[in-house]
Amino acid sequence: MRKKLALSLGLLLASSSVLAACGGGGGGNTANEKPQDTKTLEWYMGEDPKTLDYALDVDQSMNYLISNSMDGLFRLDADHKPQPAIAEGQPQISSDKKTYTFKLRDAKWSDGKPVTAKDFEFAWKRVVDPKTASQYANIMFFIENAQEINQGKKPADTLGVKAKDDKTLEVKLKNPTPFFLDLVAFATYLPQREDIVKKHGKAYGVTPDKLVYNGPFEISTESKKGKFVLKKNQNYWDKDKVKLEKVNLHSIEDDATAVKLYETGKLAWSGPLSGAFLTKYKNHKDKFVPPYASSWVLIQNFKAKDPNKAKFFGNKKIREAIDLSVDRNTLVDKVLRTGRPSGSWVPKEITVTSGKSIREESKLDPTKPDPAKAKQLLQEGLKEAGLSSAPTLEILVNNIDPNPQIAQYIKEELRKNLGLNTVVKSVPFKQRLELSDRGEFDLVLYGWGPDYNDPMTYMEFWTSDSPNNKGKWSNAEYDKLIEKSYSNTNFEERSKDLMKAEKIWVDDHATVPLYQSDRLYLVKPYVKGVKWHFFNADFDLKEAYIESK
Amino acid sequence: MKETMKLTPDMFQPAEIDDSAKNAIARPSIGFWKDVWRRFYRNVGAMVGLVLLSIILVLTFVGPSMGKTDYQAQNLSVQDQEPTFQNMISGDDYRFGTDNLGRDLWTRVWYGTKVSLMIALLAAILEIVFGVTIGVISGYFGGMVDNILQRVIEVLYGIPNLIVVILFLIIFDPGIVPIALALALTNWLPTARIVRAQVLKLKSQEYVLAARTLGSGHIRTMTKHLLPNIVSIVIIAVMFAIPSAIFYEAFLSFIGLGLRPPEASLGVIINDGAQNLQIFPHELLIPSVIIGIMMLSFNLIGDGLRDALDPRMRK
Amino acid sequence: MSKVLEVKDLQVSFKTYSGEVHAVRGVSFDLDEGETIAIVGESGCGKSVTSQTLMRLLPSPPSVIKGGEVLFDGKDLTKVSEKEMEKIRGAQIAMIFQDPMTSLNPTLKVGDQITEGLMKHHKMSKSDAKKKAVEMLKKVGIPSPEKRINQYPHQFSGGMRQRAMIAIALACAPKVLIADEPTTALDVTIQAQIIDLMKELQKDIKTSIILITHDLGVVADIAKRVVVMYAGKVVESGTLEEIFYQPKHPYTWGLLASMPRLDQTSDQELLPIPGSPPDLFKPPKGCPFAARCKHAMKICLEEMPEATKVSSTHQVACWLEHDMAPKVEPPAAAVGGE
Amino acid sequence: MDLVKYSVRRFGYMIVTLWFIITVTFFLMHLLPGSPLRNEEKLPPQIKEQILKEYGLKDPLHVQYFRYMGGLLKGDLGTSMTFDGKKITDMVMEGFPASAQLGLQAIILGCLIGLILGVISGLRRGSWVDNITTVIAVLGVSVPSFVIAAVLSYSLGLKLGWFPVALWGTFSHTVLPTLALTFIVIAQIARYTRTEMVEVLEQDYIKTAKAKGLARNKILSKHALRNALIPAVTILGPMTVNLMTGSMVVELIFAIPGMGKLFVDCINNKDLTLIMGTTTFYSAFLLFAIFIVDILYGLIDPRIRVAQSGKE
Repeated sequence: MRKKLALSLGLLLASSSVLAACGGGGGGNTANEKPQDTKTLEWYMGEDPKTLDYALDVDQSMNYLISNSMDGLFRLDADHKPQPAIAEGQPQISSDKKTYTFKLRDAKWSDGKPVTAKDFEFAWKRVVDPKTASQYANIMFFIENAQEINQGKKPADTLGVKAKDDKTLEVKLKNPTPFFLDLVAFATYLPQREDIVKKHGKAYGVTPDKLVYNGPFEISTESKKGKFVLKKNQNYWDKDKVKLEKVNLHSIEDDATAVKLYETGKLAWSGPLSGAFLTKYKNHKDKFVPPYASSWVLIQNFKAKDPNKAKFFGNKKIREAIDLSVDRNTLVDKVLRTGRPSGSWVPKEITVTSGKSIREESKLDPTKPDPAKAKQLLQEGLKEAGLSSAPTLEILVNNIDPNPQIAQYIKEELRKNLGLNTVVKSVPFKQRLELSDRGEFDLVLYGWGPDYNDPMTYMEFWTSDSPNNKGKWSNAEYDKLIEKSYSNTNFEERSKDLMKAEKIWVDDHATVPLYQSDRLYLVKPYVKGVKWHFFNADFDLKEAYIESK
Repeated sequence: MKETMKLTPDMFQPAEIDDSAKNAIARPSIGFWKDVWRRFYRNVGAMVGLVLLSIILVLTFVGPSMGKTDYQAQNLSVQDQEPTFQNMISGDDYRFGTDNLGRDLWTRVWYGTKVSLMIALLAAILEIVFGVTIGVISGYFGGMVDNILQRVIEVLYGIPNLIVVILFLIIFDPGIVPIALALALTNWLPTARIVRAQVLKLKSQEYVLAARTLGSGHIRTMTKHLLPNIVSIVIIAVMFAIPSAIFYEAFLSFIGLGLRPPEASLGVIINDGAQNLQIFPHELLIPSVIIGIMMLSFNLIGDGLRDALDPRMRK
Repeated sequence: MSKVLEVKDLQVSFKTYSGEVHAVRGVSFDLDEGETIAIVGESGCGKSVTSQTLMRLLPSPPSVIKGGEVLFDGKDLTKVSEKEMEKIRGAQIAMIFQDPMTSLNPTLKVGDQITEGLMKHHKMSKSDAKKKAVEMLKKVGIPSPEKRINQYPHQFSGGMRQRAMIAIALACAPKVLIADEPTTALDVTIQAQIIDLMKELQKDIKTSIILITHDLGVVADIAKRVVVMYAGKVVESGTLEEIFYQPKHPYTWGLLASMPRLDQTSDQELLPIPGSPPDLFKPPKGCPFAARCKHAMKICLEEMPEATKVSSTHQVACWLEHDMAPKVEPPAAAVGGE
Repeated sequence: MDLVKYSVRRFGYMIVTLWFIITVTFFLMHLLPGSPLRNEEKLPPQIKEQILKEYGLKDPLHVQYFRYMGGLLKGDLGTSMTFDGKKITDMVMEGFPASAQLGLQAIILGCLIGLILGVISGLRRGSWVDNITTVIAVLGVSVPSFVIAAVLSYSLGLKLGWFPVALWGTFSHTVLPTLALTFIVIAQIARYTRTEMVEVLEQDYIKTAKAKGLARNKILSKHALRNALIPAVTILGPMTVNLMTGSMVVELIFAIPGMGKLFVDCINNKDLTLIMGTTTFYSAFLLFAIFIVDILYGLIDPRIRVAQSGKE
C-alpha cells in the first residue's frame, strides 16, 4: 500500500530529475538568510494532490497536507512511536488483543463542532464501503469484517467499529495486530464529518473549502494550483504547541528547480536530491538525511510466458548466479550515489517486538559479487534446466530516474559477468504496473516502502496469493509462516517466524535484493522542530518553528 | 571606334559563319539541376552547411570506432569525467569525457547522431510520401475529393500532436521505426497542405491543361507534369522536416518516451546530460553543440536549396 | 521643340553569381516634348532595363549603372539622390508595366492606389484625391468609377486593370510616360483600345511617351520615332517612316520581315530571324548581330560599327554603311510589297 | 456582405470539424490498451466495478458517446478519473490562465522581435542583420526548449539573480519562462517574414508603387508589409494555441501552475475522461483560432473572401 506512496514519490522524483539542469550555484549568497517573516514557512511539495478526500486515496502531496491539518486517534512522535492525539491516553486492549477501546479528548473541528467517536465510525465505514470505491480500503482490513464488506459480502454496518458514545470508540480487530496504533495515525483512519460529506457529495474534498479540519493547521482557501497554503487552526485542541502561522507548499516537479529555489532562499526545504546533485551536496552543511525505509529488488518471473524463461528462472543455481553477478556497492556508490546495498527485503528501520531493528536480530548481509562462481553456477544451472543457452531477458522499469540507470547498470553487469543478453524496457509508471500485473516481463525493478512499523508490511508481499507477488515465486513453508503470524498472539514468536520467512526468501534467491534507498534533503538550519518519519507522512510540522536569534 | 584599326577592303568580304552556329543558342544551355547546383555551389552559407554536415556524417561512421569503448560499455570508475582539449585531439583518453555511467561520450554522441539522423530521415521520407500523395491527389482532383481530404486533414489537425504521438508510442514500443512513424503521423499534415496549394496553382497553368487536352491520363499528368514541378518545395520540406524530427525526438526523450536505454540518440544523450548541466556541463553541452551544428547545417542547406531552386532567381 | 529627356551612352550591368551581365552597353536617344518614341527589340535586348534605369527602378545590387547620363529637367538622373528621385517618379516621369494582373497591389482598393501618388506629389487631401481618382478612372474609360474606386484589382478584368494602371500613371500629369510593353499581356481587341486611349490622353495631358515594345504593329500606331535595340545597343534609330520604309540595319529588316502587315501579299511568308541573341556575359567584340546576319563580313566579327548618320533623324550602326562595303538591298519582305 | 457570409460559413465548418474531432478521439481512446484505473492490481473486483460504473464505463460505447456529447453541449467536460471527483472544466481552467498569460506574452514579444528581424533581413539580404537573424532563427528551432529553459533559469535566475528562478506570482516570475518560450516564436516569425518579404519585394506592384514616387518607408508599410504578413498570420493561429495551452517543459522547469502537463499526464495515467477533455478543449481552441485567422485573412487579403464564398 505504501508502495504507492514510495513510487509516486519516485514518479515525481523522476519527472523532476529528468531535467535536473541547473542546480544551486556555488554557495547561494542569499541561502541562509533568515526569512523576515518567522511565522511563515516556505515548503516543498511534489505534484499537486490528486484529491483531498483521504478516504479515497492517499498520495504523497495529499499526505503532506492532510497529516498536518488533521489529527487521528494517535499521532507519531519524533521517534516514530504513536502517541495519543484525539484519543485521550492509551486505549483499553482486551486480553485477546482484538478489541481496542479509545476514549476521546475534547477536540474541535475547524468549524467549531466537537470531534466525536461518531466521526471515526462514519469515516471508517465510508472507507470500506464498496460504493466509496476507496483505493486504499485494504489498509482497513485489519478490522473485523472490513475485507468482507469491501468485497460486498457483508453490509457496511457490520464493521468492527462502534461509537459507544460521543467520546468512546470501540474497535474489533480480525486478528491481534501489534502495530494497530501505527495504523490509526495514518490518513485513511482519520475521522470524517458525516454532515460535511453529505453536504458536498461528489465535490467533497475536491477543494480545500469542501472539507473541515481537526489538526494543527487547516488548508487555506487561498490554496490554488501550484501553491497550497496551510494556516494555523485556531480551533485545534493543542494549538499552543503550533508555532507557525502559515506554511506555503509549492508544487515543484523538477528537482533541479527545487534546488535552485532552495539556493535562492525561496524554499526552506528541498525534497530528495537525485543524480549528480547527490554528489554535489554530499558534504553541504544543510544536508539532511532523514530516517527512510524503502527496499528495492529485481523480481524474476517464475511464470514467464516463454517456457524457456520460466525454466531459466525456475533453476535455483541460475538465480544464485544472477544474485552473485551484481555488484551492489558500485550500484549504490556510483549509479545511485546514495542508499545502502541490501541482502534482505525488510529495511533496517523496521523494528521487531524486542524494540530493536530487524537487521540487528537477523543479519542478512548483501551478497558479495563473485563473477567466477556465478559463471560456473550459470553453466550448471543451464544444464540442469535443460537449456542450451540463456534466453535474452527483458528488464522492465518505469522511466523515472534513477530506474533506467539502474536497469542499464544491471544489464551491463549481467553482460560482463554472465554473458547474458538483456533488453531494457523503460515505460511510463502506469504501464509498468500493468505489464507487471499481467506477468509480461522477465525481470522487473520494484521498490516497497512501509505502511507501518512491522515486518509484516513487507513479508506479506511474497505469499503465493499476494497480488504484489509479480514473479509468482511460491514457497509453502513461507506461506505457512505468514499465515500463522497473522493470528499469532505471541508477538515474540511472531517476530521470529517473520524473520525465518525472510531467510527462506533470501536462501531461495526468490528475487534479487539490490539496495535500500536513502534520501538526501536540504533543510535550512533555521527550521526547527520538524518531525521526519519513515512511514506515514514524511514530515510533521505541528511543532515546527523558525528560529529567530 | 578605335582609330588604331586600319580598315582594309578584305575585311568587307563576307564572313563565313557556320549555319548551325546561327541556330545555336549563344549561351550554353545549362540543365536545370546543373544550374541549381551551380547556384547552390556559389552560396557560401549553403556550402558551409554542406561541409559541416558532411563532417558530421563521416564522424557518425568513423567516430564510434575511434572511441575507447562501445556506446554502452560502462566504466564506473571514471564517471562524469570532463574532457580536455588534449584528449580530444590525441584520443589518449575519452575524447568527450564520460557520462554518469562512465560511458564514452565520444562513441555515444556519434552513435547517437547516427541514430537521430536515421529516425529523422525515415520520418522525413514517410512524411513526404504521405504528404505529397495526399496533397497531389487532393489538389489535382479538387471538388469532392479535395473537400473530403481537406476536412479529414482539418480533423487530424485538431487532435493535439502530443496526444497522438504518446498514444502511438505506448501502443508500439519506442524504437527507431515507431518513433519515426509517430513523427511522420503528425507531421505530414502541413506538407500535404503546402503540396496541395502548389498543385492547385500549377493545375490551372497552360501546360497542364495542354497535357490533359492531349489525352494524358490522370496518373501520367500527376507524375509527369505535376510532380517535377513540386520537387523543389518537397526538397525544401525534407530539409526542414529532418531537423524538426531530430528535435521532436529529443523532446520525446525528455518525457521518457524516447529510445530505450542504453540505446542512444542525440535526444537521449541531451536529456541525460540536462540533469547535470550545472555540475557536469560537458554532458549537455557537447551533444547540444552537435545538434545545433547539425540543425544549422540543415537549415543553411535548406535555405540554399530554396534559393537555388527558385526559378525566379534564374536569370 | 525642346528636349524633355536625353539619354547619353547609358551603360548598365548586372552582377550575378555567374558573372557580370552587360545588359545595356552605351544607349543614347532623346525625347521631345509631347512626342512619342518607341524602343523596339527582342526580349532581352535591354529595352526594359533601359526604361527602368531612367526611373532608377532597378535594385542595386545587382544592377549597376556603369556609365552615361540621363538628362531630365537639367539634372542627370543617374546621379540625383534617392529623395529627389522620389519627387520625380510618378510626378514627372511615370510608368506602366506589362502585366496588369501583377502590377496592382491585390490587397489595396484601386482608388487608394490612384490617390497615393496624388496625395504625395500634389499634396491633395484624401477627399480631393478621391475626386481626382474618379475623374481619372472616367478619363481612362472605366464605367461607374465612383463604385469602382472602392473595388479591389481582382474585381477588374485585364483590360480594365491596364486602364487603371494608366490612370495611376497619368494622375499627376507627368512630363514623360514610360509604357513598358503595355499591351503585350492583353487580348488583341483590347490592345487597340489601350493604344487609342494612350493617344487620346497624350493630347489631353501633353505628355511625352516612351513606348517599349517588341511589337512593331503597336509602334506604327502611335510612335513618331523608333529606336531599335539589339543586345544592349541601339542599332538603328529614325522616324517611323525611315524605319519602316528605309530600314538600313539587317536586324531591322529581320524585325520588319517577321511582322505581319496589311500591305503584305498572301504568298509572302513571315520570315523569322534565325538564331538567338548573344550571351551578354561575354558580349562579342564585333557587331552583336553578326552571328545571325546574312550579310556578315569579316569586319563585323572584329569591330563594332559606329553610328552613321543617314539623315538628320536617321542613324544606323552597321558596317554595310561603310564605303568599302558591298551594296545590299533590303529584302522585299522588310520594306513592303512594291 | 461578403465577409459576414464568409464568416458564417467558416463557423459552420468549424463546428462540424470539432464534432468530428471529438468523435474520432472518443472512439480512438477506447482502443487504448490497459485499464483506466489506478492501482488496479490491488483493487477487489467489486471496487473496480464500482469505479467503472461511476464513470459510466460499463455502458455500451454508444450510450457513453451520447452522454458525453450531451454533457459537452452543457459545457461539461466530465470528471477526471485520476483526480477523484475533479471537474475537467475546473482542471483546465485552473491551469489555463498561467499558460495563457505566458503564451500570449511569448507570442507578442516573439512577433515583435521576429517581425522586425524578418523585415530587416528580408530588406537587406546578406547583411549582418540578415546573418544574425538566420543564426537566431536556426538556434531558435535547434536548441531544445528544455535546454533553453534550464540555461535561462540557471544563468539569469540563479547566477545573476535578475529574475526569480521559478514559481508563479508577480510579473517578474513570468519573465524567464516567457523568454524561454519566445525563442521559437521569434525564429519562426522571422523566418516566414523574411521569406515573404523577399518574395513580395520582387512583385510588380512594388515596382508600381516605387514608380509612383512613394518613399521607401511608405512602400514597405503600405504595400510590402501587409502582403508579407499573410503567411505569418497563418502560422500564428496554431502557434498561439500551442503556446497558450502550455509547454510542459517550460512549466515543469519554472514550476508554473499551467496546463501543459495535462496533455502528457492524461495519457500516462490513461485518464480517459481527461484525455477527452484536454483534446476537446485544445481542438475547440485551435479551431477557433483558425477561424479567427481565416477572418483576419479575409480582411487582409480581399481575394480570399470572394474566392471562398464561391463568387469567382
